Amino acid sequence: MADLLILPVLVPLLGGLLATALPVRSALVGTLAALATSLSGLSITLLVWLHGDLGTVLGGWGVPLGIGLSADGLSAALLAMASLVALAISIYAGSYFAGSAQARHFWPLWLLLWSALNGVFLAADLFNLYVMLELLGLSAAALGALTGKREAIAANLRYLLVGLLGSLTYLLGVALLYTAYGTLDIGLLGERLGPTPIAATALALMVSGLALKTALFPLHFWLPPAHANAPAPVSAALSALVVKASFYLILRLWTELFAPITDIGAATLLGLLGAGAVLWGSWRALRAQRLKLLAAYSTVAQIGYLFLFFPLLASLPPGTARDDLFAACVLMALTHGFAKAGFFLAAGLVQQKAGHDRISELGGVAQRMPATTFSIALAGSALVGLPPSGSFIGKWVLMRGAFETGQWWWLPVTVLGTLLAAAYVFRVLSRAFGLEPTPLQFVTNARTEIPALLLAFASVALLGLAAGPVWAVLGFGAAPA
Amino acid sequence: MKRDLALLLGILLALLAALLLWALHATLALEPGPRLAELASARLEQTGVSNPVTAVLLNYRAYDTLLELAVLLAALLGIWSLGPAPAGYQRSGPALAALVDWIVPLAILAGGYMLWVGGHAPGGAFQAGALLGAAGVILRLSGEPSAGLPGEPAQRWLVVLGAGVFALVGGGLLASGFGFLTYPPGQAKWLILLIESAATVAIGVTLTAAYVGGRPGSGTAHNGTGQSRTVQR
Amino acid sequence: MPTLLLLFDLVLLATLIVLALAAVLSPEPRRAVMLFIAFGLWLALVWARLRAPDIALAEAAIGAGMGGALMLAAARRAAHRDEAAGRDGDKRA
Amino acid sequence: MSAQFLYGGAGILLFALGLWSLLVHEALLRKLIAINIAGGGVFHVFIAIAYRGDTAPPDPVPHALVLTGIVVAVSATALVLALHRRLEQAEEPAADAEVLSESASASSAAPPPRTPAERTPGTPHPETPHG
Amino acid sequence: MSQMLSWTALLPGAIVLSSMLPGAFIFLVKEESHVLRGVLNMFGAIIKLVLVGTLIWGVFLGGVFESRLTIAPGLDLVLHADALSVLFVTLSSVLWLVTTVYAIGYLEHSPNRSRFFGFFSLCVSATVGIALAGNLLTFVIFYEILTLATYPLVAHRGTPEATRGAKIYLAYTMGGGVALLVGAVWLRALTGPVDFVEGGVLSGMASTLHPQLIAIFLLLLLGLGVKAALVPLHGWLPQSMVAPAPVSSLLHAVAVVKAGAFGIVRVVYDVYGVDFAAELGLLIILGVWASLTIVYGSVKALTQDGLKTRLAYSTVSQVSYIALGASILGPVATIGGMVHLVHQGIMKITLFFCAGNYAETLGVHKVSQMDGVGRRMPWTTLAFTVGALGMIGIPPIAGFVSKWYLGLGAVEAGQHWVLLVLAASTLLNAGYFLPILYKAWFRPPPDAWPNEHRFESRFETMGALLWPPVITAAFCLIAGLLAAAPFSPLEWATLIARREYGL
Repeated sequence: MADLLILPVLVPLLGGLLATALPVRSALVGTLAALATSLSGLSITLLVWLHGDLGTVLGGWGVPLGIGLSADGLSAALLAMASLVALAISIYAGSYFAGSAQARHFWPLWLLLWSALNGVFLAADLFNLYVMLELLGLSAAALGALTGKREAIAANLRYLLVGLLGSLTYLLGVALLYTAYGTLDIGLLGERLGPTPIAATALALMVSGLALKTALFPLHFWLPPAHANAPAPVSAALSALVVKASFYLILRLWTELFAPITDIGAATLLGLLGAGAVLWGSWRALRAQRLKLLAAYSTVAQIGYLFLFFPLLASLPPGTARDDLFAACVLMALTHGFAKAGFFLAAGLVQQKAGHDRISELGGVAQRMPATTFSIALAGSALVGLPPSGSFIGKWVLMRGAFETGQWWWLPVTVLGTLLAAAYVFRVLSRAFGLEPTPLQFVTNARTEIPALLLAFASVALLGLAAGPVWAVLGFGAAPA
Repeated sequence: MKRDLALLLGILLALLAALLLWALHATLALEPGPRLAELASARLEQTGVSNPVTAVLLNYRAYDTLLELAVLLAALLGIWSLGPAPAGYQRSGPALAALVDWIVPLAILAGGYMLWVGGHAPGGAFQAGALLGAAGVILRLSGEPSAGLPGEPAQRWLVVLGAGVFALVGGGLLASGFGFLTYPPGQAKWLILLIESAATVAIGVTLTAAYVGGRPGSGTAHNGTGQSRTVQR
Repeated sequence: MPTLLLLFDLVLLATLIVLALAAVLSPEPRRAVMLFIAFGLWLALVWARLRAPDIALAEAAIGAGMGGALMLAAARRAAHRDEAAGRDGDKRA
Repeated sequence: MSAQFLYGGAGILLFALGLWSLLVHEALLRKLIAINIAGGGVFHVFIAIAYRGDTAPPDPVPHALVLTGIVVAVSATALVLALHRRLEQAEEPAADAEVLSESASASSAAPPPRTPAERTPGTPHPETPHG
Repeated sequence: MSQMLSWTALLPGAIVLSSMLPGAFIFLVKEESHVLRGVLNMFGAIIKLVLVGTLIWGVFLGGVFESRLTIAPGLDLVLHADALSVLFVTLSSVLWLVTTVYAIGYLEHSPNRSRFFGFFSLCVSATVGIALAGNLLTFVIFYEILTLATYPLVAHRGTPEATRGAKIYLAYTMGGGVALLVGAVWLRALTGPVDFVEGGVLSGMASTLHPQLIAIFLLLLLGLGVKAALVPLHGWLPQSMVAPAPVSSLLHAVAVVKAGAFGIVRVVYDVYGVDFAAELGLLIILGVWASLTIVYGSVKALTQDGLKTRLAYSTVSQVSYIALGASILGPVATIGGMVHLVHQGIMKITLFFCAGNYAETLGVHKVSQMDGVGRRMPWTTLAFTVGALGMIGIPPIAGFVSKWYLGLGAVEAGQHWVLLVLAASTLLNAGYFLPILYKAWFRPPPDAWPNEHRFESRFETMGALLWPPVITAAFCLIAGLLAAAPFSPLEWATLIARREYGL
């Protein structure tokens, strides 16, 4: 049964190859492959939920030689989010690119990106992760430059260079680990790794490389132009999924592989960078003139929130309190995934209809598309962290953790971040209450508005009121904290 | 200002390098042992090839190689999505044309040999593919705008061939119960050869198409700005 | 480590570092790419010395070869534009 | 095994040199060369630690990794160069129109519009790429 | 929800959903299908009333009604119906039915009605959720949803003033919401899950934690004070009078403002416990702050020419009676505070309905334009008079009952200064209501009204606009006259007080 682990990577890869070979029918092939991929991803999540962690080694050569695949609670949760979000993006893209020449270029690259994404979540081998990250970075940059506009190409050129630098730094860390411990498998390394100077150096290199790729605060400069100038479905995928892959790796390496050497000092450094990201990202989002630039800076801020969990996790002994914090961190990552994808898809519709996305002149268009504006409202409330969204539960547990561990200084950061986020979300929403004529009906174009609405709704109602499954999948059970 | 910023960076990176060197030295001093060398060569004969690197590439860590072909394809798709190919080069003079008529077939032949020898001696799919790519580059430089590449449909199928065969073989093995990319004992050699030859052709076409640098569009390509560029000197 | 072999290794590596420095420091695009190709080939030589023939071949063919060819085309375009800019009296490098 | 350290050390120096050049130089081509040199450095570290003296056969696993790395590096280089060429083309009309206005200098494509605030002060980070 | 889903576990959830689901469907209703929208609205309102009726009967008999949804381990969404929550649920359900009828009439030809009624229903669901919340987390969740649902209503008209008013409203309530959140999380970190229990949860806490508990109380009070319009935090209330009349009447007289007051009552009685709060000296802080607001609100109301703004400042002062009632230690004052929660609601909604009628029928927005309104619209002005006199506290209208019990409770608790506050505010109430009544009844009407609409109905204005204020005015009279009857607000408040104090 563990052999099925390869499917979420193999199916989109084959789909991508077929879409390349048959450009005329790339949309059809793409949509079918998207359906199959999300089904395979969700089935893996289901298997992990029912039977616990899955692991296999490809090629039948055993761990040190062969490449291992593993799916535990964390990867299963992110795999499920990625499957659902990517499926919604695919349906949206079907109509967004309908009839445009870009469609034949979009689908193959999109399926390769999806295959790499699933590969990152399932990989258990450090070098395999390097190749996955490269495939992810390359296809994301190529997709970002699809519009062909000057700003998009310049932004994606810089994104590609930054991605290469990040991957090389990560690879040097892997080289040092292989030098010292002679294996690339995460499981084996975890057993052999001890608090030696080489391990600390490798940790520093790998985490800084990945931090560059996940746009953690001082290294975030490349993200806003790249995500704001990409086509709507691509920027949704970039912000909701691609950035999450690097964060997922940092979380896994930090809490599992490098557990023996990650101490409170290093974790607090990450926390401080996260706090900087929250404040700087929210401030820039408030001042952004374009809707998609606002969403991109909001991503920088939301990634900051995720890093606030590191110092709290480092200061708590393993137990239900620490499990709750870990699950809350995963919940916030999932909610941001759904909400940001919904927000970008809706923003793309507004841009497509208005011809621009300058916030100050969006009033009329927003009012004529009630479903889209409603998605922006729902997704916005999830980004701010207002109840009943999943990020509200995440922030509740984050603040509780801050109180319980006595690290109260994370509270003003969270509070200020929430207020700034409320300011920039409602700056957009207040445009939707102008003196425009009443819209005739709620949904104007079902095939694009429904995915955005469902994504936003999932981040608010689904994760807000039923976050139990996240704890269950992570195997923390229902022990009342 | 530029000058001392560069200097500051230099000092910082020198410190980083020193730190890394010290860490490397500390590790190597502990004699960390043969790592995977012994294990790889010990089970070499079960892999169906005698060249250890090819064994690792196509048997132990075949998954990496499959993804690497996908990376190559992603790069080419990115190049194709950016626009039509720039104008070709000036028709070469008689001397170069004659040289090209000799070198290109030779390169293709050498590529084939490189592919075959890869099983038991240094060589393999990537080096062979690179030689085919070199042949394409030479054709392109000698004034052949299509660099020896077929029309768009054929190019698309060829480019997809490498990763396609690899994934289909893997999927087939998975479906027939062996597990993804777990070669049955007897057929490892032939399956690897099949995958390698498909990969060689795919890599050759991909590298050449990358060098051409644009969508295999209709007729002589002119650059994005619409007017046909004068042929580059 | 016999001193002769050590000396050989040192010369090999020194040339490698010098080639890299030259490639990095030369402002003129075409010259930089040429030096980079030389660096790639020399790196292949070093790896042959380290008994990694397959990889030396691959580096020479793909790294220095294909990579170098791609960069050469870009360098030539950059050089053309520099000359065009040079003609118009704008001396920016 | 001083040979492993000697060559590994050279690899690390190359990586540092590449990183320095990437952060300092503006021109895209020089950045690309810098990244390839840094990549070469990392691969060189792998090959150095795979070397086990003249007698024992070297460790094939890092060799395979480096081969994969080289192919990945060249495909990334190809994509970067294609993006750069497309960026130059996008600037081309500006250059043609230059006869009218002296503002756009043809020699170096104007860096994409970047508000000064976007440059995070103090921290070194790769410059904007232009020809 | 593993145990058998008995109907007692479903009822609270059903009450919240009975307005949320129709609301969700109303969003999707096309703009021009009025009938469908009207049916959905009325269907939701009536279903809710029926459910609330059964709830009243059940709670009266001592039944336990609790819906518990486990969001995540340790985080439960709990809807628990106790005596206090039933009081507020009944108030909001009854008044929601009346206001829906009024709103359908009021918004006859205005745009964006699907959007309006959708958010209107969400609002009431949030209010009912606040009323039924069983623990602090659920309370905070519904408290924030109320903010989100009311913002579009305040900004409904789309005029620049509406947007500005909504922005101010949002700034206040978002700040308050965050303060409440931090306080709730801090309390949760100290004491574990905070369920509302009659008589309070925190009485047993170690004395070392007392400074933290006081800080938490101030934070919670800050958060709740925004919606309860305590003095420095009341700025949003007059600004959001730009909203349409149904919004001002239901939300800013009943739902939003009462949510804040209700929250204060919950925190004092069911989290800290009255005795423990008195021990910590929190009641003094609350009492002084409430008194300040009462006086300040009345004084500001004197000088307001806009009718709705004057009523807004009157609300600011009246709501603090409830806080005042909670801050006096003793069952009688508690009864006074609780019963005022209902009485103020029905009186203030009558006044806002009448204000809406004047604006809609005669175009009268200012007090100075109200000369001779009584002659032109006798029934509406009669209802206005009943509401105004009730506010002043003239028997036999409901307002008198609550002021009487408040005064009695203050005397019993020995806090005589409260009598002074009550007397002063009564005088001030008279000061800003009697001139209106005098102008309305005894001054000759102007020759032409600013913006008169002739409705084809037999009465002075459209039926849907006239009957709601008359009905609520009748409620005021009944609540006053038949205060001692079973199931009257006073009796129910006595039941609450008895259960809170464990008599």
